[in-house]
Amino acid sequence: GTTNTSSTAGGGAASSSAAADPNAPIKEGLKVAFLPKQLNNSYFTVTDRGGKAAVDEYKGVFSEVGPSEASASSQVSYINTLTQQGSNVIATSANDPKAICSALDEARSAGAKVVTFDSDTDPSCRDLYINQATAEGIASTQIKLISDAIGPDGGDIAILSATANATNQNAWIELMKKELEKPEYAKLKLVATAYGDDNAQKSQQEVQALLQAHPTLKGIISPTTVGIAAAAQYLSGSEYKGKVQLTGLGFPSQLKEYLKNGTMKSFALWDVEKLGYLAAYAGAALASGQITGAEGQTFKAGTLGEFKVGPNSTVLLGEPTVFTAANVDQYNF
Amino acid sequence: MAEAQDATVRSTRRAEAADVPLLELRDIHKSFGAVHALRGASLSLYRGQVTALVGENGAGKSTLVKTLAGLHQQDRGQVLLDGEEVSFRDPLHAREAGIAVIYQEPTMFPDLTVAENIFMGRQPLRSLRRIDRKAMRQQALELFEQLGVKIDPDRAAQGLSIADQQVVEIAKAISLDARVLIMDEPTAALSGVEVDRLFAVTRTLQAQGAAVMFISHRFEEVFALADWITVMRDGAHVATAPASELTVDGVIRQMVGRDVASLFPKQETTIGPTALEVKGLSRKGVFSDISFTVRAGEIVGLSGLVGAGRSEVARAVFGIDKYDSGEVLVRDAPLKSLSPRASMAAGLAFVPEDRRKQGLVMELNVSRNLTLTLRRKLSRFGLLTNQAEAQATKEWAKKLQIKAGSPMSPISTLSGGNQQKVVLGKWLATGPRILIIDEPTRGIDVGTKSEVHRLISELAGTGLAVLMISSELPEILGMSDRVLVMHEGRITAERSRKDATEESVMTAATGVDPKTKETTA
Amino acid sequence: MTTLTLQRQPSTAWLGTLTRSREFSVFLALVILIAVTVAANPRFLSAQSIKDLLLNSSILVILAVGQAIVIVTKNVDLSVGSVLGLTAFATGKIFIALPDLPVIAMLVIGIALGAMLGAINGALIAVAKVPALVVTLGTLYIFRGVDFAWAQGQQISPSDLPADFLALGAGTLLGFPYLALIALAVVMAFGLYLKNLRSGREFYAIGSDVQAARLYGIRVGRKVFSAFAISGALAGLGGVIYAAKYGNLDATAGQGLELNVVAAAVVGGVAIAGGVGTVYGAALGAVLLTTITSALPVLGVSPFWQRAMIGVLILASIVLDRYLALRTERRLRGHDSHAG
Amino acid sequence: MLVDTAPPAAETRRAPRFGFLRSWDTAIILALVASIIVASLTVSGFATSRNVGFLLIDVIPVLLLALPMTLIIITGEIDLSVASIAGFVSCVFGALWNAGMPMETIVPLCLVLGAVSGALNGFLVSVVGLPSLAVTIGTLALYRGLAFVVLGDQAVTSFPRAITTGLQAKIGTTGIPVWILPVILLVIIFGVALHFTGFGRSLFAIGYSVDAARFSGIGVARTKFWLFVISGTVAALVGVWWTLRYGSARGDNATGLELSVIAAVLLGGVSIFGGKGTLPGVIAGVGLLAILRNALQLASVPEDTLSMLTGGLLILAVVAPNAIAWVRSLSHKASTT
Ligand SMILES: Nc1ncnc2c1ncn2[C@@H]1O[C@H](COP(=O)(O)OP(=O)(O)OP(=O)(O)O)[C@@H](O)[C@H]1O
Ligand SMILES: Nc1ncnc2c1ncn2[C@@H]1O[C@H](COP(=O)(O)OP(=O)(O)OP(=O)(O)O)[C@@H](O)[C@H]1O
Ligand SMILES: [Mg+2]
Ligand SMILES: [Mg+2]
Repeated sequence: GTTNTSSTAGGGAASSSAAADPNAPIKEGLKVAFLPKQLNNSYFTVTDRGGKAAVDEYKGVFSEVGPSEASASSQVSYINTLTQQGSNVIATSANDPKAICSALDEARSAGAKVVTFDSDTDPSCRDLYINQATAEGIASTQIKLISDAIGPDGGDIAILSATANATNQNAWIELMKKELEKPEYAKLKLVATAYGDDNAQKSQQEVQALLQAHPTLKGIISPTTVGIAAAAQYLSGSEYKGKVQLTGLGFPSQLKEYLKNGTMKSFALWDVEKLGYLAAYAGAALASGQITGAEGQTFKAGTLGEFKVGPNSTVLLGEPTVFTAANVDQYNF
Repeated sequence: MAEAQDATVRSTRRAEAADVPLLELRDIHKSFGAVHALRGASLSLYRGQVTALVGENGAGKSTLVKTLAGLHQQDRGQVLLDGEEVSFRDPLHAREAGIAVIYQEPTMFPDLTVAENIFMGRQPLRSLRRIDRKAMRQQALELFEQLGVKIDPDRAAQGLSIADQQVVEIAKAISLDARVLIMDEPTAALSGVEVDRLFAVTRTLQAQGAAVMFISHRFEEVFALADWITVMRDGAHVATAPASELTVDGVIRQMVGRDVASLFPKQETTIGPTALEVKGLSRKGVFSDISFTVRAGEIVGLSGLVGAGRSEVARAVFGIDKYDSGEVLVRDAPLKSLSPRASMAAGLAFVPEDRRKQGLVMELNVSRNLTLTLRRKLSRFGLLTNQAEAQATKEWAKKLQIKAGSPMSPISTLSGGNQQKVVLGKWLATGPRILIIDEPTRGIDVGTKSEVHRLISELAGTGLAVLMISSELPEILGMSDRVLVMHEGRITAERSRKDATEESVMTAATGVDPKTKETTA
Repeated sequence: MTTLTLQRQPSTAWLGTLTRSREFSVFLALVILIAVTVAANPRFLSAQSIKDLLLNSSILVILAVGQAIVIVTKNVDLSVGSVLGLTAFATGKIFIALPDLPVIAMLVIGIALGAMLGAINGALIAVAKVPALVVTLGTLYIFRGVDFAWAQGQQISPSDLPADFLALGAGTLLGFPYLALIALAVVMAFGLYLKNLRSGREFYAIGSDVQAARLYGIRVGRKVFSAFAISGALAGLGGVIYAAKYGNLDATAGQGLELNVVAAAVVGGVAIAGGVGTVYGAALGAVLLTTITSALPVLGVSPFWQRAMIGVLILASIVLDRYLALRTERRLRGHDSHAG
Repeated sequence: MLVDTAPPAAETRRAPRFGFLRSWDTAIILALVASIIVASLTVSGFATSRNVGFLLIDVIPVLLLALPMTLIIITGEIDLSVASIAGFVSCVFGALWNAGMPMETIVPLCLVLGAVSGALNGFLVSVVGLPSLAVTIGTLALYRGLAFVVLGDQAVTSFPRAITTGLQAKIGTTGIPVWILPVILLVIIFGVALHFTGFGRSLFAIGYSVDAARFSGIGVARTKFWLFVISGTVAALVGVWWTLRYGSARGDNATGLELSVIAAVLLGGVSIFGGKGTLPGVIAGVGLLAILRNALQLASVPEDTLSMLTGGLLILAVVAPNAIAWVRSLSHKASTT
C-alpha cells in the first residue's frame, strides 16, 4: 500500500516497478549508510572500508552505523534512524532475515534503497542482495580443501561454527553435508558440529572437546573468522599441530602465521573489501535509477567492472579465493 | 564485699584524685541539621574513678559518647586530655589516645569469629607480621574468664544473643587496656549475674587507675558503681556531684525537672477468660515443653536469665520462628497458620527486644514506622494515603508523648527511648487483644518507663492480655499478676503476684538455691 | 541449653574443618566432574587435556581472585570484562609501537593500566560513596566505549606481537603452562594476604559490617578503594595474558566475561552479602566453571544443553552453600555460650 | 501533636502529597523534559510523528520490564534473568506456533510459562533464602540455555504479516503506537500499587530491613515470591511482544536486555540497596535513555560514544545526589559558623 504512493511522491527515486535507465549517471551526494551486523567486527570493518572507497569515488556521503553487539533489534533502531535521516542507500548485513524486514519496508517506503550483503534478509524486503560467493561454492570449496589437506585416506571431520543462530553458517553447513554425500568424499565422515559463539575462548574449548571426544578426528572446518583463528591458535600450540587439519573461512592477515608454521595448509575467503565496494556501487546504481533490481539488468561497479543482476535480485561477487603459504603474502586484509 | 567498706574506699580515692581530670569536655555543642543534640554539655573523668552520666532519653548522652570516641566532631567546645586540648578525627585516633568505648548498640562483625571481633586491627602477630591465631584465641579465653562467661572464641559472632554480644563488646573494651573506659548502657541487655561480673571487672580497672564513664537508666546500678554522677538535660550539663551526696529522687528531679509518679502504677483489674494458651511448645536446642496461659486483663511476667530462651518462645508464639511441636491457641482456637500475619489477624501484637533491628525500619520516618502495622486498616478502597498515615501518627504520637522533630523525621534521629515508644505505638495502634512485649523498657529513662508501665497497666485494665518478658526483676515483680520463670529453655516456676519474691524468682531462674551458693562460696 | 564443650579434639579437628569448608565441596564437585568425564572418555585426563584445562582457566582464575576480594567487602565489580578488553587491546597497540618491549615490562604496564581503571571505580565508590554495582555497570559501558573508540574496528594479529610474548601464552615450565603458574602465584599471594595479615582481615570486617568497621577505626574508604584497584590490576594482568594467549585481538575481548567472573566467585563460596569466602574458593569456582564448559562437549552433551547445564550448576552450588550454612548455624545453636 | 524539640527543617515542611518524589527523581524528570526540548530544537527529524512512533515502540520492552524490576530492586533484590525468560518464552512461542497451535492458546500458555520461570527464582530467593543476584545469574544462564534447547539453531519466522504489522499500528496520524496504551495502563497500575497501597509500603520496609518488616507482620518471603512471579510474567509478555514485533522467534532474542533495564531503573533513582525509589523516576529514566539514544543516533553520534554516555549517566545518577547533599552540608556549615 504505502510503497506505491510514497515512491511517486519521492520524485526521482525509482522503484522496482519503474523502468530502469542503464545510462543514467550516478547522482552526486547520495547518502549511503553501511549497517553491519556489528561494529568493531574485523570482517565488517573491511567490508565497510570497501564501501567507503566506492562512495568516495562517486562523491556520495558515506556513513557507518551499527550496534556494538550483533542483534536484530538494535539493527532495527538504526534502520529507523536512517529512515528518519533520509538516507538514499542502506547497505546492511542482517542479523535476522525476518526481524529487520518491517523496518526496511518502512525505510524503502520513505525512499531509501536497500542493499543487503554477506547475510541476506527475506528477498521481499530489500532491493538487491550482494552475494559474496554462492553458498554452494563456499561449501564445496571448504570440503575440497579439507579433503585435500587430510589426504586420500579420509577420516572423521567436524565443524566449528559461530553461534547456533547464524543464518549463513547454518546454510553452509547444510550444503556441506550435501557435498559430503558425493562419492569422491565417501571416506570423509562428519562426526560433530560445535558452536564457538564467535568467542575465542569458547571456540578453543569446543575444539579441545572435539579432539577429546573424537580421538580419530582428522580435520576441522571452521567457516567463521573468529572460530578459525582461535582453532589455529590452539592447534599450533598443541600436540595436534600438523596431525589434525584445519580449514575454513578466515582472514589472511590473521592466519598467515599458521600457514607458515604448518598448522594449516589452506583456507578460503572472498575478497571482503570488494564485497563492500560492490554493495556501495549497487546501492548507487539503484538510487540513480540505473537498475531496479530486476533480473538481467547490468551496472558498472567502479574498478570491478560490469555486474549483472541474477535471479531473485541477487548479484554475485565471485568465487572465494583460496589462500596457501604461497600466495598469502599478497593480501592485506 | 561489704557496702560500708566499699564506700570508704571510694571516698579516699576521691580525695586522692587531683583536680586535673584525665579527660574533660567543656561546653560541647553539636547539631544534626536542625536537631540541636548537645547545647553546652560538660563532663569530667578522673583517674581511678567512675562517673555515671544520667539523663532522660534523648538528653544527648550517646551523642556525647560519640563525640568522645571521635565518631562525631563537636561544632563548638573543647575536649581536654590530661589538661591539653585535643580533637579526635576518627575512632582510631581516639583509641590511640587510650579511650575505649562500648557503644549503646553492639558493633559486631557477624561473619568473623568472636576472637577476631575482639582483636580486629590489633591481632597478635608472629613472624612476618602474620596473625597469631593461637595467641588470639588464648587471649580471648582469658578475657572471658575474667568476665566469668564461656563463649567459644572460634565461633562466628553471628547468632550470639544480645547479651553475649554485649559481653564481647565488654571484652573488647577491656582488652584495650585503656586509660579511659566509656560504657554506654552496657547493662541494658544483661541480667543480674552478668552485671555483677561487669562491675567486678570495672572495679579492677578502676583500681588500676582507669577513668570510667558509665551510662545507665537503672539507678541501683548507678549508685552501686559510681563515684560521681553527672546529670544532663536537653543536651546541657545540669549538675555534677559525688554519688554519696545524692539520692535517687534528687537525681530524678534534676533529670526530668519534676517529680515522677510511682514507677509501677499497677492497676487492679478483673481477670477474664483465657486469651492465649501455649501447649507443649518445643524447639530442639532452644526450648522445650513450654505451656502456659495468659488471660484477658492479666499481665504475665516471663522472667529468667538472659539466654534462658524467653525471646525465642515469644518469637515462636508470634509465628516468627518455627517450632518442632506444640500448639498455640488464641481464645481456644488454634492459629490458622504459623506466620506473624495469622497471629496479627487473631489479635496478637509483639513488641520485640531489639528495636533497631526488629522493631523499626531505621531508614524510614516516624510516620511510616508507626503505620507499618496499619497498612490495611488505614487503606480506603485499597489505597493508602499520606494523610491517613499522618493522622494516625499524630494521634499516637500524642498519646505516647513521642518527642520528634516532625512525623517526617527519620526514626534514626530519635533517641532510644522515643524510638521505643514508636515501637509500642505501632503495635498498640493495631488494637490487639493479646500483647507480647519483650523488654518493654530496655534503655528507657525513668520518666518514660513509668509512663510505659502506666500504659501497659491501663491496657490490661481494658481487658488486654499481656505477656511481658523482662530482665529487670523489679519490673517483673512490680507489674505482673503472675510470674513465669524460665531456666535453660524450660519453665521452672510459676508464682502468683503475692508469692513472687525476688528470692523465689531468682532461685528458679538460676536453677541454684542462693543460700546453697553462698555457703559453697 | 546444652552443656558447653570448649575443648576441641586437636588431632582430627582440622580434618573436620576442611571437609566442612565451602572450598572442599567445590573441590569435591570438581573431582566428581572430572571423574565422570574421564570415565566416559579417558583422554580427558591426558597430558594435553590437563594442560588445556589449566590454560583455559587461568584468566578466569586471576579475575575471580580480584572479584572475590571485592565481593568480600560487600561490593561487586562488573567492569572487569571491559578492563580486560581495554588492556588486551592496549597490549597489542603498545607492542605495535614498541616491538622490543620486554614481556615483563608489558605485564607491569598491563597491571598498572588495570589498576588505574580499577582506581577510577574505587575512587567513585569510596569518595562519592555510591553503590559499586551501579558504578561498575557504568564503567563497564564506559571502558568498553573507550575501547571501541580507540580500536575503530582495528584488528591485531599474532604477527603484530613479538614471538616471546606469544610464547608466554603457550609455553610451559617443567610441564606447567606459564599462565597456570602466574594464576597459582596470584591465588597463593592473595590467599595468604587475606588470611594472615591484619590488613587482609580488614576486607572481611568491612564486608561483614561497614558501620562496625568504621567504629573499629578501619579506614573503610581506602580499603574499598584498594579492593577495586586490586581487582582492576588483576583484570589488567588478565588482559595482557589474554593478548598473549589468543594473539588475535579486537575491541570485543572479554565482552560478557563479568558474569562468569561473578559466577565463579559465587560458586566458590564467596557470599554476595559480603564478609564470607576465600580466594581459594573463588579460584576453584573458576576452575570448576571452565572445566564444565570443557567437559560437557566431551561428555557428548548437546551444545544446546550446555548453557542450561551451567545455569543448573550455578544454582546447585549456591543451594549447596545454603545447606552448609544452615548446618553450621544449627551446630552453633546446639553449642551455646552462656553457662551463667 | 508531636512535642517539637526543634523547629522542623525546611525540607520536612514540604507538602507531603508528592513527598515520594525525592530530589533525584525530580531532577531526572526535569532532565527528561529538557532533553525532549533540546532534541526537538536541535536534532532534525526528532520531533516528527514517525520518529515518535519509532521511539515509543522501541521503548516498550524496557519500559515493561522496568516495572517489576523497580519493585524487586526496592525490596533489595534483583532479577537478572528477565531477558532470558523473554528469550525462552519467545522460543516456546515459536515452537508451539510451528506445531500448529492457535495464537489464542499460545499466548496464555506463554504467560504461564513466564510465571513458572519467575516462580523458580522466587522460590530459591524467598523460600530457600538465596541471594537473588546469585540465583538470577544462574537462571539467566539456565533460561537462555533452555531457549536454545527448545529451538536449537532454528528460527521461527512464519508469523502472519497481519499480526506483526498490526502491532505497529499508530493512533491516527499522531505516530503514537496503539499498543502503548495498555502499557501505560500497566504503568499506572504499578505506580499506584507502589506508592498508594499498603503493599507498596511493605516493599519499602522490606528493602530497608527484612527483619523489621517480618516483625511487623509483613509476609516477606511471600511478597518476594510473588514479585518474582510477576516479573517472570511480564518478561513472558515481553517475549511474546518481541517475537511478534520482529516476527522472529529465536534463541538469542532480547539478549542483554536486563542490563538496559537495570541501567534505566537505577538512573531513575532507585537504590540498588533497596528501600528507595519511585516509579515516576524510573519512567523518566527509561525515557531519558531512550530519547538520548534516539536523538544522538539521529545526530550521527557513533555507538561507542552512546555507550560511554549511558555509563556516564548511570554514574551521574548515583553520584549527583550525594554531591548535592555534600554541597548542601558545606553551605549549611558555612551558615551556622
Ligand atoms: N545522627 C543524628 N542525626 C540527627 N539527630 C540525632 C542524631 N543522633 C542523635 N540525634 C538526636 O540527638 C538527641 C540526643 O540523642 P542521644 O542518642 O544522644 O540521647 P541519649 O541521651 O543517649 O538517649 P537514650 O537514653 O535514649 O539512649 C536526640 O534528640 C536524638 O534524636
Ligand atoms: N540468632 C540466633 N541464632 C541462633 N541461636 C540464637 C540466636 N539468638 C539467640 N540464640 C540462642 O537462643 C537461646 C536464647 O537466646 P536469648 O539470649 O535471646 O534468650 P532470652 O531468654 O530471650 O534472653 P533475653 O531476652 O534476656 O535476651 C540462646 O541459647 C542463644 O544463644
Ligand atoms: Mg543513648
Ligand atoms: Mg530475649
